[in-house]
Amino acid sequence: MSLILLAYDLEVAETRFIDALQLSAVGIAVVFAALVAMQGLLVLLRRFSLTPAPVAEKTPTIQSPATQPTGIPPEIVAVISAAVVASLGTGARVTRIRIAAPSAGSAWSETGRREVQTSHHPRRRDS
Amino acid sequence: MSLILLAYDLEVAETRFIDALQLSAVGIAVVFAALVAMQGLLVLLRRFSLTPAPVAEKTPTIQSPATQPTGIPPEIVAVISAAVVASLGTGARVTRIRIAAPSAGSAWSETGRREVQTSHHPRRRDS
Amino acid sequence: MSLILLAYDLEVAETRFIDALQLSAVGIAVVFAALVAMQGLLVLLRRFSLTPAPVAEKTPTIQSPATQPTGIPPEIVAVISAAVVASLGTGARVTRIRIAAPSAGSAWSETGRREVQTSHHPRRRDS
Amino acid sequence: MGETLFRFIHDSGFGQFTGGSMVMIGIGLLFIYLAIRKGFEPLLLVPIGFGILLGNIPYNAEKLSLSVYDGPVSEAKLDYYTTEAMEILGKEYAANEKIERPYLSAHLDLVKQGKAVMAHSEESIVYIHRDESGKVVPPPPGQHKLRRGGHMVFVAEAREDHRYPVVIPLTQQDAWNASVLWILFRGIEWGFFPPLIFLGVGALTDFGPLLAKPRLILLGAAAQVGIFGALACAVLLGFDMKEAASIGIIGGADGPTAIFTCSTLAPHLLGAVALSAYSYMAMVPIIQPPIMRLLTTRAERLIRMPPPVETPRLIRVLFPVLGFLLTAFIANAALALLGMLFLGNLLRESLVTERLAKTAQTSLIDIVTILLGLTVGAKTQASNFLTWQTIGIFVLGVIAFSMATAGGVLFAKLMNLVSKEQINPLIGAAGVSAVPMSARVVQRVAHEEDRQNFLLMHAMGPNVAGVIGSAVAAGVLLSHLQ
Amino acid sequence: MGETLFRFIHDSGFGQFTGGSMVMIGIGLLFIYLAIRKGFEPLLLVPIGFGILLGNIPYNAEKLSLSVYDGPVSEAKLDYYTTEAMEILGKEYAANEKIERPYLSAHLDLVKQGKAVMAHSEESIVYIHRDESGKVVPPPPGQHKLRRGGHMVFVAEAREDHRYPVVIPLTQQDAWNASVLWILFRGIEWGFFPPLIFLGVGALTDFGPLLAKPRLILLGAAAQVGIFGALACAVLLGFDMKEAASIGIIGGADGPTAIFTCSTLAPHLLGAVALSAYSYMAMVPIIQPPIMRLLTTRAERLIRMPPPVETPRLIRVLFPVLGFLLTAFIANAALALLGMLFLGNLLRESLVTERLAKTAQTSLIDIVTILLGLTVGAKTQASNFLTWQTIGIFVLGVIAFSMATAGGVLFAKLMNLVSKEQINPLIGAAGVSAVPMSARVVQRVAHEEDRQNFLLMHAMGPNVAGVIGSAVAAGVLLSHLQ
Amino acid sequence: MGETLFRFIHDSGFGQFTGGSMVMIGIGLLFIYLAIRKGFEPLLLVPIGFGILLGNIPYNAEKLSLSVYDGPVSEAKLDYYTTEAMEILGKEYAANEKIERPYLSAHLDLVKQGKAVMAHSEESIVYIHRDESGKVVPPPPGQHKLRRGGHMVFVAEAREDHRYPVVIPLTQQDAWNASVLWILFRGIEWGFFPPLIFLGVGALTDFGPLLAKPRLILLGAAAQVGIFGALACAVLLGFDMKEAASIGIIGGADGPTAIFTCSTLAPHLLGAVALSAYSYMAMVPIIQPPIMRLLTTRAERLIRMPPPVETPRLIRVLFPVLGFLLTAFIANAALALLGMLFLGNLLRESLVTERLAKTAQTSLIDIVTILLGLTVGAKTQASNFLTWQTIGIFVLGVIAFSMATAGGVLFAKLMNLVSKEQINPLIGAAGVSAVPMSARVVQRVAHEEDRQNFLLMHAMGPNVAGVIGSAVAAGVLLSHLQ
Ligand code: NA
Ligand code: NA
Ligand code: NA
Repeated sequence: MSLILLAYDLEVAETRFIDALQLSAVGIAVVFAALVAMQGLLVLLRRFSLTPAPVAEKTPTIQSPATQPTGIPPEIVAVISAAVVASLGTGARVTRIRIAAPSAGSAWSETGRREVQTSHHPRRRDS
Repeated sequence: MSLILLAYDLEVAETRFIDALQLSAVGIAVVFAALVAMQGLLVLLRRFSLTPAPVAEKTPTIQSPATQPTGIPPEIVAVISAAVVASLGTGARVTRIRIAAPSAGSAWSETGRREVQTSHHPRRRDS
Repeated sequence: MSLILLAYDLEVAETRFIDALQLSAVGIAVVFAALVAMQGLLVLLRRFSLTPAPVAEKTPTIQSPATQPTGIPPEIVAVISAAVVASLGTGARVTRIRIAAPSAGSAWSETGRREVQTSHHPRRRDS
Repeated sequence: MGETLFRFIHDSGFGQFTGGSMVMIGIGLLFIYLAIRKGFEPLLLVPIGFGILLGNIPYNAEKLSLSVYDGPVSEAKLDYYTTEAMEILGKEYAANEKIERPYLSAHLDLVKQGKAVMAHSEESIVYIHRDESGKVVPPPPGQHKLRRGGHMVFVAEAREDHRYPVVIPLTQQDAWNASVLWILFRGIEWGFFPPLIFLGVGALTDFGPLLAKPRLILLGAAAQVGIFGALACAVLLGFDMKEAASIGIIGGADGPTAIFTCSTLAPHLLGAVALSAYSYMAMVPIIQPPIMRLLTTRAERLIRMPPPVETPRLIRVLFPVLGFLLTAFIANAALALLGMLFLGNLLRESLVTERLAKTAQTSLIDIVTILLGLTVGAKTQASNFLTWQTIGIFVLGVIAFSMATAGGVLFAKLMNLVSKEQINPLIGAAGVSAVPMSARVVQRVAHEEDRQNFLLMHAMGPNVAGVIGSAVAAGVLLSHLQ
Repeated sequence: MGETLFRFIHDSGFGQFTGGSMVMIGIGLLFIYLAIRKGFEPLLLVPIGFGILLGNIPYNAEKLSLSVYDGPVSEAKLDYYTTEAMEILGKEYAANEKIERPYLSAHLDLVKQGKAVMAHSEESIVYIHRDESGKVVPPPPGQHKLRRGGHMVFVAEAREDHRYPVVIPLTQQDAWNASVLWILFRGIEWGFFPPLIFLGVGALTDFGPLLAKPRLILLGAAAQVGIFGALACAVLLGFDMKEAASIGIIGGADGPTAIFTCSTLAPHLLGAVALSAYSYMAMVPIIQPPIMRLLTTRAERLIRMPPPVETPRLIRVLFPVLGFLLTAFIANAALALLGMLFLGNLLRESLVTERLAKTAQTSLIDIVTILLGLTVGAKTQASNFLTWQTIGIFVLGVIAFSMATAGGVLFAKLMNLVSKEQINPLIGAAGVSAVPMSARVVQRVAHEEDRQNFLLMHAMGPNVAGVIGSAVAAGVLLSHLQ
Repeated sequence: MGETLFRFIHDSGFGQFTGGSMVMIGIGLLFIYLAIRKGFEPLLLVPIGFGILLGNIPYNAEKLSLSVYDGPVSEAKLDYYTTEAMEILGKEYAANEKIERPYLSAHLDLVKQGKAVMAHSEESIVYIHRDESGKVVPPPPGQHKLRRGGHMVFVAEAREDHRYPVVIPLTQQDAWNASVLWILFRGIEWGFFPPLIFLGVGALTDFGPLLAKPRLILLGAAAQVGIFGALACAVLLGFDMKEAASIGIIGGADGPTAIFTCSTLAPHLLGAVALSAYSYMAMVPIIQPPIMRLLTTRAERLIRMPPPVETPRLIRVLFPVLGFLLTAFIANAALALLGMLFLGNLLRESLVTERLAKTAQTSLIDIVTILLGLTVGAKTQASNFLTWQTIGIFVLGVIAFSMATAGGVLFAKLMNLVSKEQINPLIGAAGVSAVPMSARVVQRVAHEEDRQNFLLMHAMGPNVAGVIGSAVAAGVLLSHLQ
């Protein structure tokens, strides 16, 4: 790589490096400013919206599938539920649909747990 | 608004207004001409196609879901029907799929009736 | 059509025709060269991949629907299966999903057989 | 480093901030609020509202190309420029006088000599003085005017109302200078987004109710009086003919038609016209009922209508083909709109092209809707939105909707006078289009008085006829004024 | 008002009506009928048929820009013009002589002086005399010449009706003048629609049958003799080499390949070539069986073929990659087609990019199909479609299909002579591509004689090989003639 | 016929073959292998790898326009050219000196007189001597100079093999000459593909974890030190500022941001930067864990974190709106990226525009991903990829990722020093973005030491904050250097 370097006047390189450091300092400062401001914004928003989240959102059920922006159209969700109920006779699988909305606190570790389960099979099906 | 008007020579404005009225008259005439012609076309078409609509279309059933251009792929329709039959044990819900083709005469007031039912809940789910 | 021909100098036409024959000869030669080379490539590939295809591919089952690039999302496949099982109580229809992957040898004639069945109804549903 | 930081802050939104952008951002937030919380046409007003935010983030236009106005300069566009007035090389040009070729050549020479700057939009030509060394020098007093709002500069004289010209900075002159928003806005400026949306609309529309009751088509024609009435009012308020036509088309109550017409005839009003059209379409349940009740008796509102006869499949397939030929022959300037609308419907009704119809109804219309909404919103900027004109447009918009509603209802009453078969005059109000909102309004008003009267499907006929009617009206305007 | 109305009617489709547009509209209706009622390739013939309607609605080209031919004028395009013959500034140019730069400069000068008008398509240059006052005056007699076939024109004056060759009005000269259809047609003129369709085709195609029986690939090569045979016939009929190649490619029985090739080599024939290709692809069940029965014995038609061995996943993934390299090295002029076809197949077979393959198979291919069909259809206009050339193209098209079928069948018989393992020669007919129609024809013909003989999947191998074969042939033609 | 065949073979990939294209094809195959077999970001590396194949099929550039570099010549683009050095008409220009207008005019005159040829890409201007008869003649020796790195060239003669710098044949000079790949590459050169992908990313991203733990946003800021550290290192290695910024942005670990920035600041490095970024994003599980373990104690890695509180819907809807205003005011040069990201998220979270969000998440992002990957891949060619620069870029890329990881982890430890509420410093590593790969790495490393510690969702907060952080950093770079 030094060959490339030699092609340049060292003085030019020095000036350019100082410029780069300045730009870096400004850049880091601005990125932090933006994200600190965003943090502040969110803290403020949380403070002003003390109302607890509606219950319906904490435990989304099959009756209100449209509130889950999962990309699955509501008809399909209804069909899944109906089919599952019909074939298994239990509501056990219905829980799995609830998991898709990772907002409930307990869902966090559950999601992590699921990740662990899948991560033991790193090989893909093309193997 | 009169301030805007003042910026214009009144004589220019008058000529322009007469132009506007002429254009409006022509425009309304043309729109009526086009839609009256379309009405005539449809009356003619109806007269020449005295054949009644095929029965299959009057009472679309689950057996011919492909004739309903509802955007729901036929497999899904079949699955919906199967699931509904399996879970409820009755054909009651199957009627609901037929409603999606608003061509039968009785469907017209039925559609209106449904509209009324939903219109009592003007608030959206984001409330 | 001879009228068109007359509009041209016959000498020009002759030269052009010889050019066309040359181009045709080169073209056919190149097309054959390309496809013969492709055939050779495939023969070589087959020789070097003596490993038989994995069993999972020969008899794709509902448990691994993702291996079928049929464009049907796996959830739907699962739902179809569940609904079918629930409504009919037998696994007979499940075979139909397997057919969608036309790689097994027996599937070839089966596909042909299906084609025959459908070809007896050349009229479309708009009739 | 201090200088770098200072320069960065100066160029940032905070350094370039103006009151105008603050107000515009407020308007954007308002539209997003109305769309999400009040359910006002959210599929369009969310992208449009967000587009207003996007188009009004302040930035240093001398340095960056970000807005929907930042496109490349092209000699070819000069022909379309109009000027308020100018003096160049000793020759005077009057307001809105078409610049003639001899002048253009002279002008281009100046540009090539580096003595003049071309602006980058349909709206302006700008003239700059440079001294012998090529530096830009202040022009003789009174000859130049700088515009508020940060990114638009620099004219031998701007138009009186300070709206256009938008000027490319010197450093970017003659260069490829297109922002992402400018690129995406091509879909509107070149006019193909509205027809593509109409393709999806056609594939989504069931013309069945219209085919079942051909007589009701006329209500879709009658409601277009709103377009022409508002046009005449706009001329009275001082708008020129092209502007007035663009404002009148709001009365068509059809977004793509309004955008298609306005972007051709008066692109500088596009933001205000589009916002006005979509706002009033969402407010149809507020605007229409009082007018409907005022113009009808209770007896009329109680009229029930019999269910229609079946429409055979053949007519459903023939209608988009023959209907297209008929309307396109009459109003050929609306060819793109009418063609796409009826093609979409043919794809739907032919039953042999279902996969094409499905894609037109979903991915295609959705993609175009997002991009159209976003760029229309971004076209509104303080300099061209916070004006008396915008207020006038919103006033005229509500006039247009009201006249359209009245026109439909009154024509329905007229039809009852001359015909035995009575129709409920309320369904005339559905002729404004605003599909399916105004048909629902009809249903609701009738239902309030008679719980067993269901007019929704009867109203759908005039409703979809109104879409065709306003496209035809747009064709008349485009043909006459282009 | 009378004048306004009169002007409107004069400009409308009724005022601008000609016999040619009536015939073209009839042709459009015929294609829509065949597509919907007879099921002839409806996914393409419905948009194409509707496009023919769209492109033939009469309008006043002096005033509006509506057709696929109404684009901006660009000096850059002059280089591509060919002329029948002309005299300008005292210099004579012979038929089809490339216009040289010195002439172009002179011509441009005339344009800049407002004395000449450039037309707006690949098809025409138009020269107009103007007197001192700027009015258009009739040129001296005999100074203009029109070429047969309507597609290449050099005239000293515009046609009386100002329609074809469509002349850009002076006021729009040098200006941005693009219609919506012109914009959408860029996808064909710039050549990216056919490759995007091939991306979807690749994602939809299962090359399994081809991989299982590599030997049958050769049938996909043999059937391409139809392309070159028709090319030679076309030259005999007086078409020039580029035109002949564009006609020959109809024998490839593959729509996107034909459009890609023709839009590069002979864009003026695009409508006729595309219509001919898609029509005959739909008519394969009528064209092929007699030829297949004529060239085979009953014994040959009864040959059964054993089911093939499995194809491992590895080969399915390697094939699109190595197959692309091989064919692209040989026929690099078809790079875009081959690249997209094999990329689409790799997305499908790799199993790790399923969501991309699914989108390519659905939304993407559907959107492009609608736009391609519509604009190809709109490219057909009376002046360039109702010609002897079009008749010749349709005659040559059926010759091409017949020769392709015969080539495939005879080559299969040849393979049986030199090889022990017998193949049913009927499957040679599937080599023409027309996927999957011709494979089905093979199945049906074989099944008529032996109810237990199922050849469909065996025929799919040559069938998809034929797609690759005709893309390679297109590469040869493009490389040689461009 | 022998001659025709010989010419065809000469023009084919075999006749035009060079060692460089062979190596590039090998690299393309390697990326396809890694993507399919090893699962390295297959959705992007399959199209990119295939694009490398597509861009390196050898062809005769004198005759055909196939590569992503084969576009039309436009005078407007000359302004952007830089040159190594040149002498023209007796005037000397130094390396990287901006070509001034007077020279340009002179140059254009030469072009118009047919004495000079402009090349067709950002990479080269080519000057050719012609003798009186118009034949190209060898220039006097020593008059041409090539710049290091292959990407900016000014030569007095074309290269011997006529390949790079690719020279437009005289016959195509001044003409429309766009290849399909050139057309599709407009999405990157004009900068709208990355924002469209961000629209889909926004619609796919659940900002919930970030909203639940606002404090962790800072980790997404800290990890951006990788960008600026690598920038400084790049300058030390001799890259100029724009190049260094484009290389630094690799440390943002976000593909669309890297492509958006690099295509504006240093388009000649685009292939190497994009490949480096996606490769290292896929290799995050290899790069990050050693650094994470080195910088943390076992006690720190065992820290568990409590589940967060609920986020009300209101905040989910307000966040994309207010977050956009905030970041766009600060970093307005990244307006297009930030706007599309937050609009996509608003479409998702508003719940009233679900169909738009769904299309943005599926068809739209898929279509753009295929085209972006393919054309970025095709941009890599031997002449600009097989260079010392590329090696430097890959070395700097791994430095950037390492510094970003270290920055995040160390900042998390710093936060533990100043705050009571302890966080597991491993989640700092997720701040690099590479969504969701690096969050998964955090989960895995923590889980190895404590089977009951599930950090995935906690790591998602910094992870998505890192996307915003690198877009802001891109805004700073674009604003400063453009
Ligand atoms: Na309307
Ligand atoms: Na073929
Ligand atoms: Na990042």
